[in-house]
Amino acid sequence: MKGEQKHGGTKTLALRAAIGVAYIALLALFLVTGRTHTVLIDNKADPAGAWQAIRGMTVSVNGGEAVEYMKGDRDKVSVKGQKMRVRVEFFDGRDTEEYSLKIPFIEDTLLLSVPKLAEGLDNPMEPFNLYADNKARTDAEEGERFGQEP
Amino acid sequence: MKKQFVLKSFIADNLVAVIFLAITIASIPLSGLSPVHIIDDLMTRIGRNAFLVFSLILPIMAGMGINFGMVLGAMAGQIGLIFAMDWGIGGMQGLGFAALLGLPVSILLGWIAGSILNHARGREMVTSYILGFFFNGIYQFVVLYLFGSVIPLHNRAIALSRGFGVRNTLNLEPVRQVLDNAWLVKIAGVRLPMLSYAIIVVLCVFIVWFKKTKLGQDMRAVGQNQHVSNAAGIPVEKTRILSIVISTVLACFGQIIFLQNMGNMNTYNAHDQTGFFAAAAILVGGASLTKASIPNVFAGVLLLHLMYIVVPMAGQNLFGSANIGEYFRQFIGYGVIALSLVIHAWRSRREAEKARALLRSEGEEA
Amino acid sequence: MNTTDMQKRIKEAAADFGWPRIIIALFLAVLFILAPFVKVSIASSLSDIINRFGMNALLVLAMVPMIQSGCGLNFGLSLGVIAGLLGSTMAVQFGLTGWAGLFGAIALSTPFAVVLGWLYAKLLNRVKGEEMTIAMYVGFAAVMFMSIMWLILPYSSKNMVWGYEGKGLRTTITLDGYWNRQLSDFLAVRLSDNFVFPTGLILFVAASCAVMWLFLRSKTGTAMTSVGSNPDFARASGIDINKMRTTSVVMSTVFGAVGILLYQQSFGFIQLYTAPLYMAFPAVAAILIGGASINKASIVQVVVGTILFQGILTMTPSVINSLLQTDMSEVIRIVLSNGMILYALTRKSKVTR
Amino acid sequence: MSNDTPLLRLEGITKDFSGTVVLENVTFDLRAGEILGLVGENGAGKTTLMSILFGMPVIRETGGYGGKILVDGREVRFSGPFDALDAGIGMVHQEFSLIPGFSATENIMLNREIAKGGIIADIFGPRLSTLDRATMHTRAKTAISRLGIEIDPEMKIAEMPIGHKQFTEIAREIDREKVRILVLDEPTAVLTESEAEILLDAVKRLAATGIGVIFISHRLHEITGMCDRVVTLRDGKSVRDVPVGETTVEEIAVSMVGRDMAPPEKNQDNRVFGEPILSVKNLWVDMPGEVVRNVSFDVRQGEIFGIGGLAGQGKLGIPNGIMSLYPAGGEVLFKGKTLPRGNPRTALAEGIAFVSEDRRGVGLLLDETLEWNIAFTAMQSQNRFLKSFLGGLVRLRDEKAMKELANTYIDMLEIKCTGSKQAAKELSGGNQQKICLAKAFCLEPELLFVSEPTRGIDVGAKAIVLDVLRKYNRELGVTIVMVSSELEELRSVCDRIAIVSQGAVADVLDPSASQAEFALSMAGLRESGKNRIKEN
Repeated sequence: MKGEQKHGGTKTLALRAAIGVAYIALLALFLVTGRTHTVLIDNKADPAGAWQAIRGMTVSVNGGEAVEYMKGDRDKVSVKGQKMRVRVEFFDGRDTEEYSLKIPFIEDTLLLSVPKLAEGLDNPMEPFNLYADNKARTDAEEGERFGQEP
Repeated sequence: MKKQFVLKSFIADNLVAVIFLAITIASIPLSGLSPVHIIDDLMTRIGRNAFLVFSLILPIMAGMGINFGMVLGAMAGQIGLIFAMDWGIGGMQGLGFAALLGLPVSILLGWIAGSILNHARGREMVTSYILGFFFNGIYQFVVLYLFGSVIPLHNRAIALSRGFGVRNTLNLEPVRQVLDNAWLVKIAGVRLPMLSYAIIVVLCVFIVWFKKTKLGQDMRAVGQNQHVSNAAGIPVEKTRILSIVISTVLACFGQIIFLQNMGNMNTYNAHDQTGFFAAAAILVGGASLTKASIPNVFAGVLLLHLMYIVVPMAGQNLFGSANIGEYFRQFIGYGVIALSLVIHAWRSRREAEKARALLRSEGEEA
Repeated sequence: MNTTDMQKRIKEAAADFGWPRIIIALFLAVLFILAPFVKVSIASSLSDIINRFGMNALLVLAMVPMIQSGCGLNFGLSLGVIAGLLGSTMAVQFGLTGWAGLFGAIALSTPFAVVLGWLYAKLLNRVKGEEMTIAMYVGFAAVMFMSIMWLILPYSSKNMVWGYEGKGLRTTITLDGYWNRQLSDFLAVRLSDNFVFPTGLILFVAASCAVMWLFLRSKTGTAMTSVGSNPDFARASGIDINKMRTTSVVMSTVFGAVGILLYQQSFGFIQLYTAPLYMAFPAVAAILIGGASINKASIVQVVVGTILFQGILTMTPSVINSLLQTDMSEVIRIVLSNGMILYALTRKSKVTR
Repeated sequence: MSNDTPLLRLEGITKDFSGTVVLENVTFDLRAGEILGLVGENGAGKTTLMSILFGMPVIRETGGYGGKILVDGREVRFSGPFDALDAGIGMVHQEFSLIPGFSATENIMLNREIAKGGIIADIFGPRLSTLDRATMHTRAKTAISRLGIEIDPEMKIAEMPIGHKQFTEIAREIDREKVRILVLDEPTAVLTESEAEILLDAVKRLAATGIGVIFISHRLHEITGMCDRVVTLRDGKSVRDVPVGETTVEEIAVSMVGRDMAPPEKNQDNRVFGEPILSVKNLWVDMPGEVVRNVSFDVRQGEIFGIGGLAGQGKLGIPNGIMSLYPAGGEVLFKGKTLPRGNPRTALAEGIAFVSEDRRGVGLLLDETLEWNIAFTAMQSQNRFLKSFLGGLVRLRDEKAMKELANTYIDMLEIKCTGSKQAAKELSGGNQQKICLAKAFCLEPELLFVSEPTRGIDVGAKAIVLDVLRKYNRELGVTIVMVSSELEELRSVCDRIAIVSQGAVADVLDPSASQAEFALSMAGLRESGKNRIKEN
């Protein structure tokens, strides 16, 4: 896009530099604000008995629609940005709780155990490695023919 | 002298559009689709596709014919989207990120394509077509082998199970229909993606403004006569390269808008049909290899999409097999391009002969 | 002869032979050297290359007439292929088998090829300049049109038509029982356990090359070559330029038709619908690898080009895959063939003005 | 320019192209406001002189030039056309350098468009500044009005009459701020009489405003009518520089041509010629740059008939038209029968051969061997040098016969080459010309057209080629029609010479006629009896 300019005046160089900086800044801004994570809202009891599942509750993330979770339920929510506000309304009469959590930028998918959150145990939300357990599914999908006659 | 409207010459001039219109109108009743459905489908398709077709205007203006090499821009856009999906960037930011990343790649590819085309003067179009294939090979090499091995790939969801190379189909869930739903207006059952239209209007303003600039003027001059422009001091080579660069960049943005509407990306084939489709559209719209305007693009996209919606269904109802309609659609697409190229070449030869005859008759009575 | 003269001679030969061809030949040689290390049997590779050479040689030979007459690279070869498909499907429809099948197919497709070639030539003569792009799109449009025809034309023979509907042809039609490998197995010589030399096929190819070589030396052939290198010269010597271009296009289409028949009989299937869409590009790439330019091509270049191109196509999947454990052959094929065409298109036309 | 230093001074300009001297010690001045007429035969060096003045790259590439160019008394050395433009020298060529699809304004301001700056232009460079069409329109209007004519600045060039195109181009040159010297290269060649008059008045008005004008033309009456001084170039030397008042049209014509050498000795064997073998009536030929309007002449059997005349007057069109290489009309009788036209093949079959003036473009297959080049036409039109098999179904080239043929002609015409297999492009100009001659000879024609046989070959080869032609005519009695711009050669070889001017035969002269007679008929002024060309 750079046509040759007769006058290499400082004004042009300054504007060019500004454009360059703006380009990088915009990229970073999009990266940070647009980063979406998949969070698994989990209501299972700990097999080792450290915490029990909650009999019934509704959970709304970042002011989103309140979804009902019964014992043992798990659902997926995608969250844009690194901060997350979770509002939990318990059916068993406890008053509604409001938590705010930070999502580490690097992680794609995380598991939020609401029972651990409710009981205030430490690190209720941990990275969840989607691909460790079900490798089979990804292989099947990859089997399709790829590449083609030009 | 007022240009009086001679029906015969009007038909002769846009023979292609007239034939095309006849076939399409004939198959509307046959297709059995309700008008609302047709118009709705048409509106979304225009919002999705018009941007891509615009990228052909500048190379035509600069005298390089149809730039089948716009496929390179589409590939740049796809690489931008791959990175966006790798970091899972959703919403408008995702589109912005992909576009910004695709920009430098498409500028580089456009520059390379432009300089190669300058070496193949007189046969730019077939060279740009082969360029598309050549870079398709390189694109496959980069995306199938370098991603994940040399270029760090963070998100395992889009990588192949062997660890490197990107999956066949890429789910664009985070950016799906973002532009369309941002400002959707519904009139009588017809969804109008206003934001996409707004972007297209901005592009039209850019093209109108660009034609008024010195570079735009130089491009028009080079397009008509390289020798005279060169004698006047216009940097012909650079101007032609810039027209290809801008066309490739627009193709990159156009492909991102297209894929955002589709919702998923066929990583290795999505870019194949862009060149063919855009060429067919702009030619059906009445553009020629030396003259293309904004109305040509709109008319072309409208007509071609109307055909793409209606004809397969008509084929289905008429011949009882869907793929007749499908083949017929491809046949019309290729046929339109072939016909317009032939008419253009035939007409430019006839004009050359007419000019010489004029000279002779002038020589006669002098 | 002192050394400088020798160097000049070598440099001249290299320039004439063309650097890209040397690189490709070296690449092929390296593949052959590597083969044993990666447990790829040289014999089967050679047999594969010879077979593929026989299959594609005629399609590449079809390029020569049009290049010589200055019509450029024949991206519309698919028209010839369509004529061949029409001939072969009709031969199967009439139930011709064995030699009668093969030569019946050739006889049936030649008239189609001549008519299609003639129409194609009429179009090209009216449109000097940008011939290649127009040829390409006319070819594509014709292939699509035929795809509709395959569904409509009244074919009835049972092993060709879709089972449940009874109308419209299958995408691939087997030639078993008709003239499958009719030429390839004719007088085939088994040199080693997995190296069978398809003598019949190679003889047919040699015969066609001879026919083309003779034609190029004939009166019309000479006239056609002159039209390619300097049309004004030809016109001044009383040659009808358009007639020569038409002959070259018709010949190219006929050779294309017979070429696809050869391809089918050794491949074993007739491929219909969109199969011929991209048939022209490998043939164009092969003759360019052979060293041809946009307006000069010879029989030797056809043979050398086809062997080099098919050699690379056969060796890369086996050798490279086992070397790098990935199937890079698709990428190499695309980059190589299109790279060659680009190289030829961007070189100044060799004919001095 | 009050004092006496001239606006422009060319001092001792010399130039040679790899050995052949093209310009030798050319010296003349140009004062501000003066119109200087520059005349000379084609090939006298006018175009080379103007390329030197205009700093064209071809001059630097072929070894630069000797002598000095002074503008306002200071020496200048231009490295390219843009330096010349900056020094105020504008040039208008004969063929238009205009963009057809652009309006007059856009053409006049081509690449000097006035543009408004802007934030975007600051960032991405001046080429993205938007054009200020209003000011451009007014600028164009003033430039056009300086010529004193009415052209709508917004009219597209393609829709303009030819005259207006010429004015637009001149307007472009004078619109440059610093223009002080304007060179017009045959501006009236394509104009009608009335348009030419308007142009000349406009140029006079321009000169009056102080611009120095160099006016190149073949129409001597224009030169005398409008210029202040006339400089004649002949064989690269400025032989005459005289105010118009002190000379006449005839004197100018003689100075252009006159190498006052003695007329050739009357060839003794007073040759006797048979019936007219070829008679041409009202021939017109549409060949670019060589328009033939109405030519009639007869050629007698066994004669060497010359056709001369200045370039662009149509002499080259005659053979090309008769051989129907270009669309032509009118009547051509060969041996009494009308010659059908449409395809060169018919003329070749009748026994007429043609050696084209465009040796490299039409005459030769540069990449093929000498054997091919010589035997080709005979093979194609007379089916010779072919071995036929299967009863003529297959006819293959008889390489051996072609080799013998090539060798016989190589010896006969002493063609310097490494053998009959050498490619034509590797031969020198003279030898290439001999190959073309051989190609025509082996057709054994009854009538041979030869166009510009000695153009672009060294002097030694010229004599040999002319000798071969003369011998061919004397020994085999073949009638030859020789078209050439070299008057001396025509006079030394031909029995009669027709002079063609403005597409018609001005006169048929005997070789011994005086220089002045030749010069005047060339300039199309001579009151010759038979077909007086009306002043169209």
